[in-house]
Amino acid sequence: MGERILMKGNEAIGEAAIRAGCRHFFGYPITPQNELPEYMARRLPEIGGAMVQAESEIAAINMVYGAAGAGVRVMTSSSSPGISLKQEGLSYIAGAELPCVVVNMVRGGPGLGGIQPAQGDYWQATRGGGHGDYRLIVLAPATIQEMVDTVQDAFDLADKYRNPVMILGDGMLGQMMEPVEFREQTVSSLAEKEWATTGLRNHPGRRNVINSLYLQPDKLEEHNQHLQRKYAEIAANEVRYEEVDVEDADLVVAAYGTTARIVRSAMEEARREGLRVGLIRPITLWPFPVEPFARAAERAHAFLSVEMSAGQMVEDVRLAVNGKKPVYFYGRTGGMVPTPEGVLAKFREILEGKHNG
Amino acid sequence: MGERILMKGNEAIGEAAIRAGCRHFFGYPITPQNELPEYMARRLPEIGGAMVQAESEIAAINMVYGAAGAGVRVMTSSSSPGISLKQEGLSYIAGAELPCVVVNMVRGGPGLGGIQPAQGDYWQATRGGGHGDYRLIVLAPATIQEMVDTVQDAFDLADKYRNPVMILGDGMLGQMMEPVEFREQTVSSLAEKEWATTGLRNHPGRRNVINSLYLQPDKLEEHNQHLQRKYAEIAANEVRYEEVDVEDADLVVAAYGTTARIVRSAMEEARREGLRVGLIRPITLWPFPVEPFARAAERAHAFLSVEMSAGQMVEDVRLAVNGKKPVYFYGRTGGMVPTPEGVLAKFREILEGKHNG
Amino acid sequence: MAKVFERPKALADVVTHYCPGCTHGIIHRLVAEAIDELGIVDRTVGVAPVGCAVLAYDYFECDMQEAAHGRAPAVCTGIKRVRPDLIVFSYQGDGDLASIGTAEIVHAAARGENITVIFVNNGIYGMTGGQMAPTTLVGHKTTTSPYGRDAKVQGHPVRISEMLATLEGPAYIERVSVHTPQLVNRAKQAIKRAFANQVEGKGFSLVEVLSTCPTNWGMTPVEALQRVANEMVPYYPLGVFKDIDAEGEDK
Amino acid sequence: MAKVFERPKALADVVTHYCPGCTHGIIHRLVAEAIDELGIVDRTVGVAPVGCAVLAYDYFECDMQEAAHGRAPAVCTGIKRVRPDLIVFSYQGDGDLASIGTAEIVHAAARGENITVIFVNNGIYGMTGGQMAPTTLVGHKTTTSPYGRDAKVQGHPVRISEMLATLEGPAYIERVSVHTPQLVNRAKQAIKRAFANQVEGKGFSLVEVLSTCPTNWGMTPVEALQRVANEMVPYYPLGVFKDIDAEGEDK
Amino acid sequence: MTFEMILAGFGGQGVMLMGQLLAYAGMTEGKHVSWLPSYGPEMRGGTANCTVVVSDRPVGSPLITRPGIVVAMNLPSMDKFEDSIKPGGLLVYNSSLITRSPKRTDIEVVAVPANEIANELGNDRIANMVALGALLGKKPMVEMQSILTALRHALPPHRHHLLPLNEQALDRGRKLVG
Amino acid sequence: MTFEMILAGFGGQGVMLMGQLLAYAGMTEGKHVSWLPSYGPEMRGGTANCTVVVSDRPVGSPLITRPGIVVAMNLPSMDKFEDSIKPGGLLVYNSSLITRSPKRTDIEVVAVPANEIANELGNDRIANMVALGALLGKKPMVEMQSILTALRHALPPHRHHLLPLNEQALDRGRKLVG
Amino acid sequence: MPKVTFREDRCKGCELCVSVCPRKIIVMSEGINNRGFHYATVTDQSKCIACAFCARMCPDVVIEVER
Amino acid sequence: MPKVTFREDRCKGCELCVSVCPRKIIVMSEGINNRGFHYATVTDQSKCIACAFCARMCPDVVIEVER
Ligand SMILES: Cc1ncc(C[n+]2csc(CCOP(=O)(O)OP(=O)(O)O)c2C)c(N)n1
Ligand SMILES: Cc1ncc(C[n+]2csc(CCOP(=O)(O)OP(=O)(O)O)c2C)c(N)n1
Ligand code: SF4
Ligand code: SF4
Ligand code: SF4
Ligand code: SF4
Ligand code: SF4
Ligand code: SF4
Ligand SMILES: [Mg+2]
Ligand SMILES: [Mg+2]
Repeated sequence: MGERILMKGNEAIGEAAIRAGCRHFFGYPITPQNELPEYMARRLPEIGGAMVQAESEIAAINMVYGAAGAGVRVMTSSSSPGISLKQEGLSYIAGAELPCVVVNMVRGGPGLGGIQPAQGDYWQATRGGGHGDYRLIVLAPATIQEMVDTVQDAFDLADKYRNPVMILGDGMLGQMMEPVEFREQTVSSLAEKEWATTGLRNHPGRRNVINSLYLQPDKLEEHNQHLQRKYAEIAANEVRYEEVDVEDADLVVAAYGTTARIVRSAMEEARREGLRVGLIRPITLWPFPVEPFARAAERAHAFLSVEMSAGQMVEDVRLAVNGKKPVYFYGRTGGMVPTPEGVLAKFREILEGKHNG
Repeated sequence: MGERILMKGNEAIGEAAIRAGCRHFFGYPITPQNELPEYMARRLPEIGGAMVQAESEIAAINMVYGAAGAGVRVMTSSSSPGISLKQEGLSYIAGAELPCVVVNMVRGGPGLGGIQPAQGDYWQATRGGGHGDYRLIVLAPATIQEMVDTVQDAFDLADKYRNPVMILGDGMLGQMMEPVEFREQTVSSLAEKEWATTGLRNHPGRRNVINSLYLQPDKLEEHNQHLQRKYAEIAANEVRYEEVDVEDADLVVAAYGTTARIVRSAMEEARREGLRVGLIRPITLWPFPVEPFARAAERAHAFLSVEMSAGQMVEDVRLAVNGKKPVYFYGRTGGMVPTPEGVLAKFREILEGKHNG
Repeated sequence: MAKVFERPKALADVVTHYCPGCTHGIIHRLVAEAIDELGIVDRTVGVAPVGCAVLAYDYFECDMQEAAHGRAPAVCTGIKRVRPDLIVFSYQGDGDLASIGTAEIVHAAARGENITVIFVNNGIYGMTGGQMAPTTLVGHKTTTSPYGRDAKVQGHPVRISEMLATLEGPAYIERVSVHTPQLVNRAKQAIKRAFANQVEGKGFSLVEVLSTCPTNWGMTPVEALQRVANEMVPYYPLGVFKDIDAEGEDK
Repeated sequence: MAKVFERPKALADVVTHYCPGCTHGIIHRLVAEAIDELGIVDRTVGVAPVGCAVLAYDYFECDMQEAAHGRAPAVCTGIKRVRPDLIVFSYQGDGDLASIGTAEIVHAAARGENITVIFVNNGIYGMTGGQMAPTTLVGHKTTTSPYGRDAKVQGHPVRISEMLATLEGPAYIERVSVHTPQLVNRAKQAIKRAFANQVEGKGFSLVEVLSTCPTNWGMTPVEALQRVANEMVPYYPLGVFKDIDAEGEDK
Repeated sequence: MTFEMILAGFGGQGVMLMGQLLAYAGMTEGKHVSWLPSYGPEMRGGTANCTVVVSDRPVGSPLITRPGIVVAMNLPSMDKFEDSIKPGGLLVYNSSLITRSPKRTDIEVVAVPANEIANELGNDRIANMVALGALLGKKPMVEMQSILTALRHALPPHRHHLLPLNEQALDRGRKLVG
Repeated sequence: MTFEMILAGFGGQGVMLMGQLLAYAGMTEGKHVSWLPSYGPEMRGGTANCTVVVSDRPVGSPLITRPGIVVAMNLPSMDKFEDSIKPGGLLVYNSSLITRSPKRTDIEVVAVPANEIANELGNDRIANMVALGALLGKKPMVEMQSILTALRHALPPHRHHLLPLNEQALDRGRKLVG
Repeated sequence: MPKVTFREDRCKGCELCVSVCPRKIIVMSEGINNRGFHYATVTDQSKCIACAFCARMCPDVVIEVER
Repeated sequence: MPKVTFREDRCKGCELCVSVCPRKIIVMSEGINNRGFHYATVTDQSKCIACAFCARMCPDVVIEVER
């Protein structure tokens, strides 16, 4: 068991990535994630790696493409506007099936917006803000400890499925400090990436090509079918979520990341007031934990999605609940963070509405 | 009544834009939409306007930002990878509430993909591939005549709501020729854009600023609330769709754009076989025509979304049907276009499944 | 009594958010003076960058647009092409113009867009807290070059004025500094010229202004001026790099 | 009998998709010859652009990556930084490198990435059907400059070699052409040198090759070669624009 | 009546124009028409084809996978599209360049020595008009006069002196099957 | 027990460090802790604050809008946060810089002349330690020893000679309320 | 007679004016202004030559110069 | 004796080789190859000087030269 260290979220990601075997980071400054590239700039040269400050987010994601194609564990990070710029690159990376980890410390939008925490990039992350049918695996930790564990998971998932993985945080998770423990890593010596462009001398007799172009539409369709099969496999095997007090809940809340913590604070108070509120906290936003919601829809009376956005995840909750029970929404935007009090008031409104109705 | 002209879809858009008062076009080459900028390059100089070939799609969308901010009707177009690059810019344009029209002639993805027709950018268009909570109005015409009419509508909607409007076509719509008629335009002399940066001498005493930055989160939230109210208004007033044979249909199909035409061919055959199939064709993809689906869910037995993608619009159909009836999916990807035969087979499978079940 | 020096009218009478001693403030004032002297405030549109000058739209008394990071030259192009009667300028930092916005500035220059660009080179990303810029001097410690910029790893700083001067497009490119009152005067002339060129339809004009970032350089404002003189000017020589009028004379 | 000329081994023995007489084919062959002669095929990774050379990944007998439009220098950087033992090159057209990819090429050069760039300048967007490129000559009619490129409206063509040569980063920049057998030989030497530099760790090397697009220029292949000689070379002079070895000698 | 057809040949044989003439002619007669090209990246050579629908009802799918009519101007085109023709449909093929006979027995087949006739008329490049004439002879979906109007519209004025030649070619084609 | 507090003052008064020391000390005692800074663009001056939770249960929301404790090192901070304190909560304020008295009557209030005491000790910059001492005197949520450990961890070695001074300041603060 | 006027509430105390005054007559105040900065003032107005160096260097347009 | 060999099925008929042969011994065939192009051939092998100009200019590596 490792020692507990008090660390900023952004720096904790960096340290966790290094421990997961990542030696290369390509980034571009943007608030509120700067501590991550800065941490990498300090640490990576010490251990024979490199942090390259790219000329832009676009260059950064394409450097990641090259590096991932060459077979190493590689990371980039940014915040909302910078992530928008990476959409073409992400579509390419998904199309060429390259493993990498991308961090988005979401801030208020749209446009230049602001720099306070938000979750307005949910759709972009889960539906693919880029073009074509592709998926990112999206992980949304709620504490810094979980973020650290998530980083290891992210690299493993990326390699296992040859797919980009996004860690969706928010400004608060990046900036806050909490104790973390870096658990003993069982980094099974990374599986050989036989497909990587490491030069013919490393794989004689087989030319490796990293590519997403298929001029023949039937070939491109085949490739898409292959991708869809892979996504189905991920959806079947890699759903992660946490359930709290769902068994007896009248109202089941959906919330992820820091918002889920605020909901938990509100839930404690609610339970004290006798309101039976439970929480399903998706940890993978894609694949979305459909099944626990479907299950809960059998007995709970209502659902509520709490978000730092204007109503995005609520659609996934609706799709999962599939009309069985009403699904409500409560959200704050623009860097305003829901308060436990505000969330609690919404609980009361829904549950009292129910009692009256 | 104008004369009927045989025109390529891409060129028809250009002509329609000019007739709608657009004198400025900023673009970057990409197949399969090149005929549009090329048309503009020929025509605009003749009428005192300009087509500027930008250095990239990113520059193009930011030129559009500047031009729209200066108060003129302005257009850009691209195809999938190029549209991905415009995501940051679109988020800015939506955030700063600038009117403009963006054309996406979708091709097969992800990544470099291919250049044949596809609809894999539905989510990107309707959910916002950029960051933050914003919406594009998304129009999906099915014929070249409708595309021409749509262009006028698009500029009017953009100006009315100060919001970017996307015309979502596909390679086929762009490349094919059909007869079109340019209807007499009632271009009510464009309403003055009082907010535009036209120089103080045009609006003495009031400094105009085009901006999407709000460093105070409460101000940014207010701005978001304003945007959400606007989006609600658009959703209430601007839904456009077409219904075909829905009244007596056992199976209601959802399809847009060229796919809807293929579905109609299949429907004719189906009706001949005695299969009662109807079609709801969304013309606005956002706002999505929720209500006709909800209405149809009362009596139809099943729904089917037919797409040139791996299953994107089907989620909107599910949300609209809200669990009342099963919703099926049939899609082709990568530039493969559904055939009437393939679609018909799917009709049979569902309806026979129903008869058996 | 005659005013020898007073606040220009085109500069809003508000407190800026800039750090004490940051020369962004001087450069703002010079832009405003140029606008005043040319009498163009009522037909000028400025474009603010993403960088410490992001709030420039609050500081100039003309119409303004706020551009995405690095895209100000494209935004200016959009405005100028549709309303050629307007005087359009961008005000951009070195992260904005010389890094993410490289393609946009090169091509606005190459197209010879009739706009004015004020390029504030402080060799660092000020707004985001002191990361390395493409213009950061070799050896300089920043938060992303914590061991000092190493030319072998991070390359050499980019000289934008020299680079753009190789293009046929630009009408006028000059590098100035504001670390002494005399140089402030010279900078003022250059900025005014860059606007006057646009009024006269001469085409693309860019003035690169060496500037300080006392906060992220970790220096007092006065020390920062000295650093400009001692370290920046030797690598970034002041002077005119392109001038179509002068070329005309030569020929 | 001795072979005076034979197909290089690093060039895949397949029919290319290039139009008849397109000099992309010659340039491919020269790259393959350089790789053969340096004996590096088993540790070389090429990066293909988006442009007519998009299928280059089918034509070179080494590992390849296909980059997004304009981003090949960034992709090369990613590969080279994580596997410095590999020899990494990009092969890019003028739309790819000089337009959308301007920022990427400028900064790969500025950082002095130890990579090799083959820049094929045919003054047009070939792949997409003949639109104007930043390198299109003034007066040239293309589908997006249907009245001929007008310098006042579309600006002057960009000279990439000259522009990049102003940076400290690059080790070697030369412009060559392939419109005569003699020049093909010279081009071959330049390309080989650009690879050899990388093997020796000298840093960023770029060879700009003037090339034809008979299809979109609307000419026979032979006429197209003549156009290179008569119209392109005068605007794009051949020669070495940067050479750190020569500089070393000077000093 | 609805005519759904695919016209195919080498790039340069003028199959795209053939299709556009049919669509334009149909339009001038008040019919519903669509023309859909195959498009690819700029690689030269190879085959090109277009899909044309001429109908008295609005055109549903502009993409046809089971055409009623195929015109094949070269062998690869016939190889590619012969099988797709609906039973009872029509195949017009350029017997000047296609030496093998069609395999299908459930369709109508017309062999047109298009290049030979064109050469006879003194211009190899009007083989497409010969084939078009033959097609219209078999399936008079539009008036010959409308095709001529379409041609006049399609050719730039300085090429209008070629109109009589084209008319001759159309005529020879039609007579072949008439 | 759960302590939820906001520490606020001018940038430069060391409120961020105060918060980190509390969090670190809590952590070394095996408690659950979180520290959340307010962050803004790089504009100098103005106020800074951080939110700290020290608890024997996992920390729910790291963002606290109704704190049990507020430490206000300057007037703008007291203006901003006084009203948010939970009834029955605690306000520690720097009476050296804040001349007005708190308005709230339903909370406990501790006035600490932090700068004066710091000046007495010969270093204006340890006013934060005086205030921290006072806070811990009122609410001994962590051991003083843990704070000292935290300080030793936070200060770079070449500043360790300042540790005794800091300890004195903490002590003076605690005594003030003890 | 030359006159320099400092708008003291706008001063950020950067001392750039101090550093360039040829007559060395600008000093920083003991007290702070309402924005928390020690502000610049002139000690001996009569020595001022109205060169406006101070005003030209002031990033916050604190200084007005008359003669 | 010099020998040039044309891989005729690979020729795209661009005539670049024809244009550079100093001995003017390369001509285009009447017939077409299986890709539809008139291909290049040598009329009088014996005049060849193995300069390889043709091979160097051929974009499709059709030509091999021996001596
Ligand atoms: C797309 C995008 N990337 C990154 C950022 C973050 N960002 C804000 S300002 C800035 C750079 C500021 O540096 P510079 O342009 O040199 O201006 P200065 O602050 O030094 O005046 C960056 C990277 C952003 N807002 N948007
Ligand atoms: C992001 C993006 N924008 C545009 C395109 C379309 N596109 C394909 S190739 C090309 C340019 C080709 O020109 P050039 O680089 O000069 O190469 P050439 O074909 O002339 O060799 C363009 C714009 C694309 N695929 N992706
Ligand atoms: S951070 Fe630097 S550039 Fe920005 S205002 Fe402060 S001193 Fe000026
Ligand atoms: S289009 Fe032009 S550049 Fe492309 S292969 Fe053909 S001739 Fe070459
Ligand atoms: S005007 Fe000149 S002399 Fe007078 S105070 Fe200012 S700098 Fe000093
Ligand atoms: S230069 Fe201006 S802001 Fe700075 S100290 Fe002098 S008066 Fe104050
Ligand atoms: S080797 Fe020289 S002489 Fe011989 S055929 Fe080729 S070009 Fe002619
Ligand atoms: S150069 Fe090559 S491809 Fe061209 S004609 Fe000669 S042999 Fe054929
Ligand atoms: Mg800067
Ligand atoms: Mg080109």
